[in-house]
Amino acid sequence: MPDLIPLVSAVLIAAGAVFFIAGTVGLLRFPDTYCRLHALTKADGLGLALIALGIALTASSFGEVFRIALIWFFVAVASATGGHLIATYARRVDRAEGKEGS
Amino acid sequence: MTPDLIYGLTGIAVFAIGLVGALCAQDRLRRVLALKLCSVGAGFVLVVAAWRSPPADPDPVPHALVITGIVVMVSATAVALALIRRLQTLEAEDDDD
Amino acid sequence: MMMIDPVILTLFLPLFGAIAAFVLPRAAAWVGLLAVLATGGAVAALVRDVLAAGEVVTQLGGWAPPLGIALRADGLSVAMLAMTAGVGLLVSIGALDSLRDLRERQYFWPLWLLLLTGMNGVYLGTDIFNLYVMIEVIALAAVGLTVLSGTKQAVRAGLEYMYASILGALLFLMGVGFVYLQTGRLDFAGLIAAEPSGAMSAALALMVVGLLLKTALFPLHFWLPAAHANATAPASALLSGLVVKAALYIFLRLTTYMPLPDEILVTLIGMLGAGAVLWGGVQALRAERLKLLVAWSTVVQIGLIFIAFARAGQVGLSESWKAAALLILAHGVAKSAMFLAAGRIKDEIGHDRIADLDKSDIRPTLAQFTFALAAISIIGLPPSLGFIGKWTLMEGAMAAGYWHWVAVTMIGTLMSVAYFSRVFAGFLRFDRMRGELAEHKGWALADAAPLTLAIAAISLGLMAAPILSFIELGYPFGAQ
Amino acid sequence: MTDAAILFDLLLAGSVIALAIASLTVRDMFAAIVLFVIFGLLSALAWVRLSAPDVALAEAAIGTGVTGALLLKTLHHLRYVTGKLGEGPARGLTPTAPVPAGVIWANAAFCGMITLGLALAFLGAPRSGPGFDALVAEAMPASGVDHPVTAVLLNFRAYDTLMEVVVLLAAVIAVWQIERGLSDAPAPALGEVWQGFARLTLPAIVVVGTYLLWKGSEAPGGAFQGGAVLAAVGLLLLLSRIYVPQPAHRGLARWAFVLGAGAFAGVALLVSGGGRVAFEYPAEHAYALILLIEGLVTISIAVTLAALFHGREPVAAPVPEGRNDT
Repeated sequence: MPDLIPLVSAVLIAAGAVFFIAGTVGLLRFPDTYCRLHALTKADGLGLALIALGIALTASSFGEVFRIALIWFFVAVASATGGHLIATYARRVDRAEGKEGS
Repeated sequence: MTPDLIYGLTGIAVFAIGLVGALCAQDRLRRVLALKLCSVGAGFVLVVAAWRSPPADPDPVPHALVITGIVVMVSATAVALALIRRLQTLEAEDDDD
Repeated sequence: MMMIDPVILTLFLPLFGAIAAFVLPRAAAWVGLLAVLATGGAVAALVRDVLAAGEVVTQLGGWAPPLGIALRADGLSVAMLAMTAGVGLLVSIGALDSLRDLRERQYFWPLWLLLLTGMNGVYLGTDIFNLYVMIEVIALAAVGLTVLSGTKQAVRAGLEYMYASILGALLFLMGVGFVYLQTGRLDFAGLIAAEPSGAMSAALALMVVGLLLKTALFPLHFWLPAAHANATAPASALLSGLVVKAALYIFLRLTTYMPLPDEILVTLIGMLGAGAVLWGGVQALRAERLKLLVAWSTVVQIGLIFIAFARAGQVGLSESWKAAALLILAHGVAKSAMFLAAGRIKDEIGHDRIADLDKSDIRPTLAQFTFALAAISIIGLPPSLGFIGKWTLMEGAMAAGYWHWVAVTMIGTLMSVAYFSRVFAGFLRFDRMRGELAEHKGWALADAAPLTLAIAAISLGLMAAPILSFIELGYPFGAQ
Repeated sequence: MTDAAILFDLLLAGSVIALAIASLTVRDMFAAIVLFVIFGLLSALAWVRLSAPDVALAEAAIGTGVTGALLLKTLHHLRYVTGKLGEGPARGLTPTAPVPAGVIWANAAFCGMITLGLALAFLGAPRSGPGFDALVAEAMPASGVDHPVTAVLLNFRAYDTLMEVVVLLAAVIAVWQIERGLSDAPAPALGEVWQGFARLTLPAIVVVGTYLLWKGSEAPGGAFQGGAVLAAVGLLLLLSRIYVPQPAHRGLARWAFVLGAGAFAGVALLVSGGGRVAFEYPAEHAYALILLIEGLVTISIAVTLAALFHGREPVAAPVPEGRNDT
């Protein structure tokens, strides 16, 4: 059992990294702001959650787990808010420039 | 190859990039950015100078100096930006007249 | 009341004054004047101590350098402190009267007192990182003072000044980094003890270029004329008379503690000084506004100070710093008088276009007289302090056989006679104004301050010998 | 393991340099600021690698966070006064004359030579050379705190730190003076999601800031990092319009600005006497005094940084320029 924990943790972190890479590719390759935002927030939210979980498994105390959870929570809230703000702004600019808002 | 070598040269490079920007940039905001890059470059050099190969602890004095430098730089940046805002407003008012 | 070290008071009184002047905006002027007076008292006590002991060293926090920071007062630093306090006090008195706008009054005092804190800190400092922080205090307060009038020209000049200040300070900071890299310490004693090496040369180069940018030596002077010419009169007097001297003083200290590695560099600095004298002279001849002319004359005078520094080459440095110090003191007193007088002239006749100085129906005679007196010291006519400074410069250059420095100084002097004559011609020609002369607004406190300063600039020349022996007290550069 | 770490260092160093270049060359000013923020965060990461967590915290919070906010606010204001508020990319907001490519290359060559000289000097200097290590280790027991960086900042080199607080004070006075009477750009409409976010995170930020301050005596953190985090509270309050500065609050704000410098200098003076010099805290009270100073300085820093972000002095609405006061 103790041998399993590092392995699981490594797999989780690797999976998280894959999501980050996917998000980054999406950010670079998708055509407009909204799609990019979608790729970024979705992939990063999940990627960070997986990495946080992976690290939490190796944590030595409950306090550390709690702090990792807090970090994940606040990053999630912040990225959701940031995504919302960027989307609102992008739509306003699009409308100002006469394009169809999506 | 040790971290201090890598980051020391990085710091000098960043300082030089900032220097080019400060001398060549025309946009007022970008000149502030360039100066800020210079200060980060100087910070790199001090932090690198404080570094000792682990497990030895780094020298704390340069760390304190860089923190001071960061606070001083944000003060200077704030004043420069206030001047930019004021100047731009004055110029815009003149254009309206 | 226990006795507090006057070194500490010299630093803390203006700081507390600035705080009080900022939180009590209505009483700012009186609080400020009181703080400047009290600082003058502390400096006087320091003069007494230095006369008695030669040097006064205070280790802050009881931590000895290199870990802690020590403050050191010797003849040179106390002379600078005394010049700053004296000029500052008179400019303050003048400012009581000439700053009528409430906004200007309210912000002038805290900024000026912070500037005083910073300058006193520079003159007492013995730690190069601390000097970096101090020049930033000076820079921010000085930029605030530059843009006090809030006009577009002033703000634009202030922004250029800010860029130059930040860049100069950052170059200096990078130099500090290299000093630490090589020696592992930051105090002056560490600089003196350091062996020459690549890192130390790089450090010296960075710090010197940073300081030259801050003190506006040609060709790094580009920010100075506009900044000094567009500030309000008391601010111009402080900026031109005092602020550029702080960086000059650090330059003087550093280059004596860390000798320039090559004779060629000393000559190069002298050449830059010569460039400043010639280029600044040409620009002053072309200037259309009085305050701009005075600002260009500051560029010239800074060049002259660097010529004094380089007058006898590397071997002569142990004596040359005295000539530079004399010129620094002389210029500080005379230039602040001149800027205040120029400000009064502008106030009274409503403009400062040199070509129209004689077309006004108001004759601000006292301010014109003050301007002329100050010009005597700046040009360097006997018996002014400026004359003694130039004389010491040329004497040393002749003794060392460097006739080219004598020639440049002579040319600079002739040019200064020429450009100040443009102003005097405007003062003296009455025939262009046919009508009745109007009464000028009468005497004011703002006239008395520059007049006192101008008289001081001339009469201090008579006291040149005691001043010279005073600045050598405590062996500022260890030469016994 | 070492090789992997070195590889990471090289990658990080490369990205830092690339971001520095990109933030100066990208045409859209908004993008430049964003790139600069990423640059700052990666630099902070590099400093963590160099075992300088205090510096990394300060750079992330102040050098990058607050500076980034200041830059973005200025960009917003410039767009407002030039009438380009609703437009997309922000280019050429300030008047520019084209720089001849020759000048740029000459400058770049000049700076390249400087870099080469500096790099050679750096390579020639002793690395891991002499330092304050031994002196600090020797003096630590008498400093009153357990964290060396805090001991240096608040005790051994407290004079520098006092002057640093004075620099902040000078900055806020200068900014108030410069921007007095300047009209404000309309605040961007941030929407309800933002409001909820602000309400949710405010208490957390207060806790984190206080924690950083408190922890500073024994671990990385301290007055400047804590103050910067608390300043974020001010930024949130200002941005979400929960707090709008009023002319009547100016007196209080002035006191808050000077609190840090005044208290610091006051304590430094008060402990002197009886054979002690300024800044020489009596050993038995050193911890308490340092904590007191740090606490007050933190408040000052937080308020000052928030005020630097807000900019102009709040004066009674439309007054004739520069005439009216209080």
